[in-house]
Amino acid sequence: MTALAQYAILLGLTLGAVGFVFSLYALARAIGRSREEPGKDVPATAGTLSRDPVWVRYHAKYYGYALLFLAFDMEMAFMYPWAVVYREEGLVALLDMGVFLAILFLGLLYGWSQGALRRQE
Amino acid sequence: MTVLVVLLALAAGAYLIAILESWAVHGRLEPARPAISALALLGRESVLARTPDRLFFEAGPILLLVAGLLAAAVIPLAPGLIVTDLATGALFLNAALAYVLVALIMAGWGPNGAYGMIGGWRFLGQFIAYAMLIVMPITAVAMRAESLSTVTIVQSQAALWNIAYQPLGFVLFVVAAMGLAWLPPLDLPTAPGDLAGGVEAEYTGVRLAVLRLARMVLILALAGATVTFYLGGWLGPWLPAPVWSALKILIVAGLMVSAGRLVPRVREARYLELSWKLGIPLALANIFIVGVIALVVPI
Amino acid sequence: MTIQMFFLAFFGGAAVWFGIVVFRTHSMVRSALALLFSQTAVGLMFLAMQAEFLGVLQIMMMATEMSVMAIFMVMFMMDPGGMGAMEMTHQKRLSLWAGGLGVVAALAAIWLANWGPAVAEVPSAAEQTADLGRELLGRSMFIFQSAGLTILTAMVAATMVAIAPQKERPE
Amino acid sequence: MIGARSGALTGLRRLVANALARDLRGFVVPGMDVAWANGLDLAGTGLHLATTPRHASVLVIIGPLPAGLADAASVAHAQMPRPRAILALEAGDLAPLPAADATGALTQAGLVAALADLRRTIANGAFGSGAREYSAPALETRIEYTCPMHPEVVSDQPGNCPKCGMTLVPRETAAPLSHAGHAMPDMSDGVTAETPPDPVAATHQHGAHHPSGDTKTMVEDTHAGHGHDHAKQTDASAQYTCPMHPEVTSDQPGSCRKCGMFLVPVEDKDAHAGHGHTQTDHSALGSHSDHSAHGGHSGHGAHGGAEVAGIEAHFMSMVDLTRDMPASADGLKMEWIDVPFGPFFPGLPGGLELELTLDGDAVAAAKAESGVSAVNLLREAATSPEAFIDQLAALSPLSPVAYRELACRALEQAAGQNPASDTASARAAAVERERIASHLNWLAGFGTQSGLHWLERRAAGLQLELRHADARGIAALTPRTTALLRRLHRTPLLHDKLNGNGKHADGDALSGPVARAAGSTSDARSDNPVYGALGFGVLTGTGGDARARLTQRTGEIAQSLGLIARAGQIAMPEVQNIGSVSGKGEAIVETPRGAAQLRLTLTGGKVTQAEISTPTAALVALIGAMARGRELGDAMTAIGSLDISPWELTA
Repeated sequence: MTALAQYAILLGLTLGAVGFVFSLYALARAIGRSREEPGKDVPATAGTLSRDPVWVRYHAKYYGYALLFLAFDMEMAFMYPWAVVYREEGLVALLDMGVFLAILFLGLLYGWSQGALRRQE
Repeated sequence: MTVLVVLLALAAGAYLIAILESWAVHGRLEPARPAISALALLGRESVLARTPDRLFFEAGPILLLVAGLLAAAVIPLAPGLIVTDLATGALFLNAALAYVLVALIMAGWGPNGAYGMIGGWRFLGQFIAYAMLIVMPITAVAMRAESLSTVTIVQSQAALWNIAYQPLGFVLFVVAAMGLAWLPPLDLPTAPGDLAGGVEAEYTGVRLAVLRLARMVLILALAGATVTFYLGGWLGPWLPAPVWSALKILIVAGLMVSAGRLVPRVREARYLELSWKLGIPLALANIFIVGVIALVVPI
Repeated sequence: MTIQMFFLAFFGGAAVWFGIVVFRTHSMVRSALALLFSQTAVGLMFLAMQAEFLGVLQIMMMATEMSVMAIFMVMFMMDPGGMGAMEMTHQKRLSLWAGGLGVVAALAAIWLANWGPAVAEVPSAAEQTADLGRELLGRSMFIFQSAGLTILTAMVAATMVAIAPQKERPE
Repeated sequence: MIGARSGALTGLRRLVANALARDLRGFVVPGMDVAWANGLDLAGTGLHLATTPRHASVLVIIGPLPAGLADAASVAHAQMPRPRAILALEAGDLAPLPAADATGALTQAGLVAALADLRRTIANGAFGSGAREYSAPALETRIEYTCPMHPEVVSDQPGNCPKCGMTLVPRETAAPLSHAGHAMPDMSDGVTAETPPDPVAATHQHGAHHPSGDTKTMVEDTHAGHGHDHAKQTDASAQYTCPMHPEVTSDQPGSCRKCGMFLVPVEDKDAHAGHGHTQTDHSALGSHSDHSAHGGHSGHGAHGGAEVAGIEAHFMSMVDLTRDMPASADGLKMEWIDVPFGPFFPGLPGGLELELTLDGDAVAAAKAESGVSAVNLLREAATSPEAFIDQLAALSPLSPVAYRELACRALEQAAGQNPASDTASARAAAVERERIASHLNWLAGFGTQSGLHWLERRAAGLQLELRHADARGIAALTPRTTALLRRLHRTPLLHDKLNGNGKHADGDALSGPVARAAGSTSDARSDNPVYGALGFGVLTGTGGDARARLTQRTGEIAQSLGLIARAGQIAMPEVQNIGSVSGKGEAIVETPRGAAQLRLTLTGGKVTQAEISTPTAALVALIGAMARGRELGDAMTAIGSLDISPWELTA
């Protein structure tokens, strides 16, 4: 099976899943429509009516990790092709990636020492 | 034809995992329970929040189901029994699983509810913890198999399963997989204790049914991935190939669903800290060890 | 071949349309995820052009990094939910000019550069990945390691900018 | 069925109705702890428990619905998707809620019978014509328009904000509180003229306010004095300045000469911080309009202001925008949102209305109220001793025996009787049995909160068997109890999760396991001769954090088991005939949550005056300091570890 045929199958799988979900929604709508009632559409907060919208500037405390993650994610892009040809290339590949990983591990250690790897209280 | 067989196997597996999970939660083995609750969910109203981001609210469950299905599409159940044997299968699995995060951010942000929003952004923090620990073990597996194709990876374990070859990678991958499917003790986005349902809170009726189905498919795909990478896929003596992979996948899924309930919910800051300060150095060490073994030992 | 062209055009159109949505929407999270899906459409274009490794890598990397961008946008941009429907664009003239010049430069590069003969037989996906690996370890080992150093400087710079040094932290 | 869905009960709908009948998801009001305390094993009956009204199909009401929770129950009922039903166990009249679909006695048998006929009702009535729209006073809404950047700009019709020109966003708020009894004592509904008189911007009035509950005691530790006491101190010499250009000041309102912005009054900074008011100025859209501080609120260059190099006039730089907002610990100025973790939150005691001001997922401020606090102790002027004892026991459904013992001792002291030593030790054993049951109830709640289902199931099951067992039964249950406690302490990562969580300074008003876990040796049982005979020694821990409290409570369970074994037999406390005697009585009993003290006067055999002090007020006062600055999960664990009984928080 050619690669394009496989992509077609995957695209078909995706569209099939979306179609399945919409048919499920249609079945549920056939069973009954939901009735508008006061207070029903307010997001549930354990018995208290909190009407105010909550789309505010969320204070995430993990931005120290997030910045280092972005750099490590880039590193992963190089790891896969290297991993595939690793056994064929032998020691050169090991040393090469050793240097690459060591450089990046330095970045991690630096972040660690500067306190990036903690919940920024 | 094989696509149909795999999809049926997927549906049956998702049902069995639903039984395992309700057994783990309620302590009673009720085979009919998932069917009844699915039918009941179909019968309940599907309420829409007041000022939602309607696109996100609808797209969340659907994207989660598509991510789970595409991840399961590259899992080989037998030598010929796979939806698509991509040459970069392992990478494609990883790409599909990345959209679980996008789906949960949408599901959390969509309904404009406090618990959901906090759950969504908390899962992003959890993603940053487990993301590296999924990618690096897969790299070590690909190093040994010299290919990213999942079928080749399974065939490369003919002599020795990867769980024996690289046990450290196995442990890291399983813990990261439990984090990815937010199974307890890493159920931070829907923490019943401090977010009362979190991301799932605003979904009712048929949308909740789709969300729960998507999660079952996701758990099945992750169990399949663990079996493919570390437990030798369909390889095994005596029994035919599909029986082996089905057995292994169900055992791994059962363990993933129930083993975590013995430990209290892990705090997000603690999980991030453990992953980055302990997990990533171990994963790099795992890559280095596998690198050395792969050069020295011919199998 | 024509199916490939169709899908290439379709995904290209999707990428451009999502790109436009990035600027037209008021909600920050929608804008971030529109950019994410625009990049995914570009990844799908790679797949349509039978560059499997690049396509799948693009789809994976962009999903995670745009989500991380989404949280930073929500943290630092005002009214991230877009409830107030404010006009967030600024320096319109400047950016329109920059966009126009960019398109012209891209088109010029496409048509004027000499890409060499179109390869008759596209290597299979597995070979592409292996060739990329050999390339990294062979001719462009230098680029590979300098990329490592660039990533290191990115890490150090990001940490220095974002994390308050120990003594200034209000305990 | 009132909560039915419209539509005829045809083939598919009949199948779905049967599935709905067999898949009941209960949302328990006021809380699981009350259900366990009343001896109900909900999970055992096949009823799944939902953590949010959205995932529930049955509203299970345990015991009489307190007035403070009526609004909250109507909100929870309104937020349940149809088909929904109400199961009431001796709940009396459910004023704002529709009539119950199934009722039963407050016993396990009553529950099972009620569930059986509820399943039949749903199977037949899930789809039908009986459906009627449900509304309640707490749900009515009024549309008002506000500017996301200036919540104090509120108007009744759409338009755009005078300050920054943004289109006003519609927002629903509670309808003006028509019903009587407004909770805020110093409700100054006087119109405060903070914002300059402007036709569009209606003046700042006390708009959205907590719609729920009006007989609540407001225990605020961080929002001292609420937002509107600013109004009282607008002194004559108020200075006006422009938010964007602080150097521009003038004595009377007007517009800034540099950017044309309206000038806002400036209170001097120290007066602002003086009255300990943590400035919760969450400016943008997330704030309740009732207490957003507005001093020196930074607006921005409004229409056609000075042209900053290259940036159009109305560009809002975030630096100016967040100039006066409270910065979090890491210096970032983010918006805070008030999120209620309301009366029916899984893992927290039922009826405790917790409201956290969240900065991301960290708690910036915490405020706790009780929706179920006893209104007044002595209903009619003179009550007979027996009626008084029952009244006091009903005060706290979580520990009725302890309060019954308290009333009996006070009455006996007033009447000058003292019981025989063996009945005294039997009554002490009854209090100890309830202490074990109460601590197991808390452990089950802790299991729900931290995701340990096995702990929740086994602790709740053990508690149900143990609550009414006699001395021999308890001796038989002792091995299972100690096995559960041992396994709890061997749970991996548990101590790592609890360590250093919820630390508090040792307050003097504190008593009970929370104080003893912090090292105090105060225990009302230590100077009681009956306990001395049973060989009682005060158990104290060290650390004063959530882990020390867990260890303290499990230690007290083991200790109480030993006391009961030595006491031999258990008898419920009651009082022989008092006769028409007069006198003053005072007693103190160590309830599972701390020392409760009762003073009463007896005139002619009737109780005419009684005054009680419970340990819960001191515990609730700890919440603010303990939760501030902590991550949401930690704050919940810390608040849960206090084991607060909102019932005992008397007005």
